Amino acid sequence: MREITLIEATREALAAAMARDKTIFVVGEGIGPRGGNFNTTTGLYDLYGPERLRDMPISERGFVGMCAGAAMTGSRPIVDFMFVDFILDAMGELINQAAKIQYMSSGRLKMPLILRGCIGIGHSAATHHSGSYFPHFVNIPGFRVVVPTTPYDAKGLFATALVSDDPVIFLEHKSILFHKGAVPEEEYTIPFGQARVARAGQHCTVVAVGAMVGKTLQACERLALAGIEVEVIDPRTLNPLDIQTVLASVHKTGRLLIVDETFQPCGIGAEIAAQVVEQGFDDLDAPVCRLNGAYAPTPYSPTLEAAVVPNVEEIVRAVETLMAA
Amino acid sequence: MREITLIEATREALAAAMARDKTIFVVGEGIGPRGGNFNTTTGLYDLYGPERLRDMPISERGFVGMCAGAAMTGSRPIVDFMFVDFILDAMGELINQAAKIQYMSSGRLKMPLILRGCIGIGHSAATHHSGSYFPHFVNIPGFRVVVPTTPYDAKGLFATALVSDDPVIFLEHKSILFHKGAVPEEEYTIPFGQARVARAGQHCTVVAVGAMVGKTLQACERLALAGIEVEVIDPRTLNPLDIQTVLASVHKTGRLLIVDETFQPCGIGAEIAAQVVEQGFDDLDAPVCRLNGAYAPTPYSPTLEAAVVPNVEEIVRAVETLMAA
Amino acid sequence: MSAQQTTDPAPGQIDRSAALECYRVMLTIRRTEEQLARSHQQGLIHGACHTYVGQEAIAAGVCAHLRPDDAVFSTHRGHGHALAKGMPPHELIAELFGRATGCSRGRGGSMHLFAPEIGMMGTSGIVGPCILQATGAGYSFQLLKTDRVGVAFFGDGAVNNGAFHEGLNLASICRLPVLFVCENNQYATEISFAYAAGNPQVGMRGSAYGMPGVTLDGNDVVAVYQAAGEAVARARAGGGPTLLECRTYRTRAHAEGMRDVGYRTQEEVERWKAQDPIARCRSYLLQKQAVAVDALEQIEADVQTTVTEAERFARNSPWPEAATACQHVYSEPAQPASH
Amino acid sequence: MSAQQTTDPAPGQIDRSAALECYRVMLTIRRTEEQLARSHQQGLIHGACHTYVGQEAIAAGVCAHLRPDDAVFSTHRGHGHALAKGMPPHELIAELFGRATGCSRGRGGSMHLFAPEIGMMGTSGIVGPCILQATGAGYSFQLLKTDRVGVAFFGDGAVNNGAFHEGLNLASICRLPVLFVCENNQYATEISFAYAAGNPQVGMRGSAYGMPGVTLDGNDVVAVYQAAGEAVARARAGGGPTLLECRTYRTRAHAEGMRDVGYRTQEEVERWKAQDPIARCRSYLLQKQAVAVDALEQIEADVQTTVTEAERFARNSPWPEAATACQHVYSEPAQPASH
Ligand SMILES: Cc1ncc(C[n+]2csc(CCOP(=O)(O)OP(=O)(O)O)c2C)c(N)n1
Ligand SMILES: Cc1ncc(C[n+]2csc(CCOP(=O)(O)OP(=O)(O)O)c2C)c(N)n1
Ligand SMILES: [Mg+2]
Ligand SMILES: [Mg+2]
Repeated sequence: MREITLIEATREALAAAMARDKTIFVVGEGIGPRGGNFNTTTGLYDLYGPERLRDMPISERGFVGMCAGAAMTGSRPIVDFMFVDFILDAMGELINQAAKIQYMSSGRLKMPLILRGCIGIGHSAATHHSGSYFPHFVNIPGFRVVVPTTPYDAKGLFATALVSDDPVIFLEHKSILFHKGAVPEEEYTIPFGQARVARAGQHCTVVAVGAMVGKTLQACERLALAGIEVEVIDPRTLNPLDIQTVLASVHKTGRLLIVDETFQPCGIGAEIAAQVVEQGFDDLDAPVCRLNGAYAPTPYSPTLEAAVVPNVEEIVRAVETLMAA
Repeated sequence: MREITLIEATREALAAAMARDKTIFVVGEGIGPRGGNFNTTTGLYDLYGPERLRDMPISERGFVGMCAGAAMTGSRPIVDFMFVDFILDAMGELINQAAKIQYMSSGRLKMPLILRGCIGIGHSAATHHSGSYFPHFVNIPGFRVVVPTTPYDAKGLFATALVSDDPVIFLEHKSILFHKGAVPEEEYTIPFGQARVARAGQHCTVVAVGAMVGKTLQACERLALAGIEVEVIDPRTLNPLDIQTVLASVHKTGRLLIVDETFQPCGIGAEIAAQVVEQGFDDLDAPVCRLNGAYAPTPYSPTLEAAVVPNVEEIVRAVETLMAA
Repeated sequence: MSAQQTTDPAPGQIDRSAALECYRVMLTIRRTEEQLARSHQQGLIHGACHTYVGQEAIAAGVCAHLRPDDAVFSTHRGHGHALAKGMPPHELIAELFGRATGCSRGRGGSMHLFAPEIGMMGTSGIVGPCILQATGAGYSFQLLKTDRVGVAFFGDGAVNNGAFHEGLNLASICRLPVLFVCENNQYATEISFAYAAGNPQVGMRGSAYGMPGVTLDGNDVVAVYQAAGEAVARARAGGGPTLLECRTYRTRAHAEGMRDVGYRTQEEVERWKAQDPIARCRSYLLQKQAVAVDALEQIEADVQTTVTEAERFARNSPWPEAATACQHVYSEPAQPASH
Repeated sequence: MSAQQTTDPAPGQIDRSAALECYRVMLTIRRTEEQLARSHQQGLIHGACHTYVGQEAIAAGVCAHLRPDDAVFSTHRGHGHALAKGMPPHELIAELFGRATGCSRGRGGSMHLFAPEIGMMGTSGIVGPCILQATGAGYSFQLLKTDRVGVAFFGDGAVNNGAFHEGLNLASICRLPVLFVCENNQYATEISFAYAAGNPQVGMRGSAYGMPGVTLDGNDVVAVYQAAGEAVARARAGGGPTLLECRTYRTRAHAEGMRDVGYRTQEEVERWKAQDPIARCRSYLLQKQAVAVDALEQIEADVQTTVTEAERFARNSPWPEAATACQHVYSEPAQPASH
């Protein structure tokens, strides 16, 4: 099968949906003629023009609130934040409005709104362009939260987002945007709430999020040499969270590590740990462990930046420690 | 000792600090002549006038950002949100600015900023006036997060906030604002990061947050009749989180339940569960359990509102279930 | 009871039937609010209750030009907008009583009124969002090639908020069919707009966004009707958004049961009570439209009956089932993983 | 190198020594930026690099009136402000090189410049906050009864943001000593301000907040110097804030290494290059201030030496220790629980 990048895969899903559904439009800064800072909309402006690819002033709160209103009244807006860090100015519109309106209207209004942006640490992007923030959205009822890690998943999950009537936070890690993978040309969807077993193994389960999936798979190669076979689970969506797949794996392995670049306290690792302890306590042969990025703003200098992100070496060590526990 | 309400206790700490430290000022909507929607500043305007008790337009982002700038330049601002729900419009100023500036300046700038507001479900306040949001602040490095539950603690913890050089999120649950308790007239501080054992017991540990402390203590009365002696821990501050006190208790009881009114996923209960599993796994005789408010926006009608908050009955049942596990 | 016009809603002078309909709408709002105030004292309203008393001309005059498929977004003080958009009083009262028959099924109360069937797209307990959401409705309506319009009602307090700035600018640069109706009642709770705004002239702010801005007497339903008619017609015709500043006054406390002293004088309140929009409309009908007194008295009696029955309906309505408290958080439940 | 004046910074015409100092500052900015552009091509700059080329007159003309205890807050395009406020070029270059000797100890890079010792209170990678923080500095300075001022430098892109609206209004109603300096270079990345703003006149927006607003030629350091001098004097004297719109142009790409075609014409770029603020200042000095050519050449040589040495310093500076990556998240570590 042909191979394309993750960002091309997402764009393919977008292009197909826009061709079919005239109610879809995209807003953002530079998503018109420029085609998106991360090439999220390349070529689409020429096809669909300014009404459906609308460049925006630097008014994140404004255009998120606007798109919430549009989603309630018959269209399917996509907000392309470029860097997801810029979403913070719109938290009121998201948490108090977009997430609540279906509920408050008893389901009489829908909220088919996609919020997309690039996440993650890397390339000395520094502290205002390295955030992820998904725990905040997972905490709040009303959102779907998607973190694809392969081109195949990105296309299928974005296609699902494009027909969902719920607000979907779609987060692509900057460091994997240009990773290539096999992707069918035809359209397909991947349901939310189904984790992917990225690697099978029987000694230990690692749930990895976003860019940590790739690093964990690298760590697994080294661990395999030492005879440790790790099962790697990529949750793909954090809400809904497919805890059954994790529990099934822990039932087999008895050991669980969660690897997540983002901050530890009240993070997704805490939630996974808590659920596994609640529902799979008897399967656990050792404490559930978490490996997170450092609890500090993301610094710029390469030496400092490297120090705040979990690396392959640390993942190897965390698994070894867990196996010894 | 004389008894005063929780809100009076906090105000006493504020009044004492303002008398001593001329760099303290308060902003908010109605905190001037009106004395605050929740009487947080009653009487202070007459003493200190409009420069130090400055009524604000409905510009939450604006005045939070303004206060961040003021905190960097020699004053000690307090933002009084009335309902903490209104903080969401200021998340960018808080997460990307106030929380990061000490770090980014390598400690050359300080950020002595207090963000205070009332939290919690009750009195049919409905979904825009019932939020808590503390997991979001606990997740982000740079904040201190305080949730007092007694007048004594409120005064001492607020006094600590008033001399802290870090941004402090100070959250008072609406349903306990007018609860009375013994409070010394003199000034005192309670350090951040020290939990309070609200009740001693040997069969089971319950960590309760905010208004859930009182409900849990009521549940304990009933459980005691059945011979179940619960140890209740009030963390008082969620960052820093005093996990040692929890671990020590679990070491004794072997069982842990976390009761929290706010949403479960990626909440404080998840974090406490994960830490206890990581550090106290061998002490656990049963799965760590969580009892949270329903994962839904807060509805208005009394019948619905009651359905989304943990009540005494549910706490009793959760402990019984945990004891049977 | 509905504000929708059967006659041509084109801009221009109000005609007799439109004026009579405005009178009926205003009176319905007033009587409903008075009922709610009594109900609040009786403890039948569990949460907040922000009445619209004194501001009725604005909702009535604007909504007179709207169709059910036009979208209204409003604020904490939204009872009047809901009623003017066509909500029957019993659905509003039942909502404040927290009953299953309320417009929001008891989920919302005073600050969260939803009736999308009639284009009442929601009110918000947070100041600001309605401005942006109305802009978004305008975006949909433009994209979908309809002549529908979005309308935001908001107070002077919202004018100092970033949502006002960003929303008006977005509507302007996209030339969206939106009305921004600022009800400048001169106070945000107890903070006067003159204190809170560096420049308390709202109408002239339109020019900062390149859109027409109009300041008018918000207690004169004839003036509101005319200005809104022009703005709606312009919006429907693709002429873009308009900012309307309606100067008005709330004569009751910010919310029922709240202290109402210290921040304004009794004299000021009385001065504005003398400008009561309903009394002024009544005089106008009698004097300028030659309506007979008994026609008005008939309306007054009808409205009173409606409101009295609405209160009884609400009081006798069932509570929402606790079991429904978690429904509709998502449009569809998550698909279970297939294992 | 510093922009601080020893002569009286009172409003009025620029004098010769002030103009010479402005020239030195502008040239320092230009040469430093040119060096950074080369360094970026060489791979010595790891993250973004937004140059200030073409806009130098604004930082120089404004900061000429500032003391080290005045507080400047700026944006992603902040190199010029840092240098004009008195940061030695080697601290800036080292910061972009990610070295421990950088002004932010390598934590920030191009968009996060901190040097509170000289009143450079920080630049931000997020558009908007600097406006609010400068307002807050003004609040402190008023509360502490000083005559210090806060200054925000920001682009046209920030004008459409809620921070602009809320910040200017707050500064106005509190009458704070603040300068809001909008550098209208007509584009936000590739989006033109004419497209993004319903009304692209920034200076006239001052009136929406009840504050003086001035539009001026941002490539004319003499004009900037004079307008800023008046605004600073007014702020120090308790006269409140001022909005300055400085019309200018960035002649390089939005950021180094970025594509720079498709959204503006080469012709437009050339037209603005002909208005180069440094060349204009040089002519002014020669013609209106009768400065001798060799005096200017001496400055030019000095500046070049400084920048060359600064680059060498930066290149030879140590990297920050990984072990320091988590320091200073809090002012004090949490007190351990006593058990
Ligand atoms: C963002 C936000 N901040 C604060 C509040 C609290 N609040 C509720 S109503 C109100 C005053 C609103 O004034 P205005 O917009 O003029 O409307 P009015 O009540 O006068 O109709 C305030 C401050 C809120 N609801 N939302
Ligand atoms: C809130 C926010 N949204 C988006 C961005 C991405 N961004 C960085 S610079 C820029 C353009 C800024 O334009 P302007 O304010 O005019 O400054 P200039 O680059 O022209 O100096 C944008 C959109 C950002 N940094 N912050
Ligand atoms: Mg008002
Ligand atoms: Mg610009």
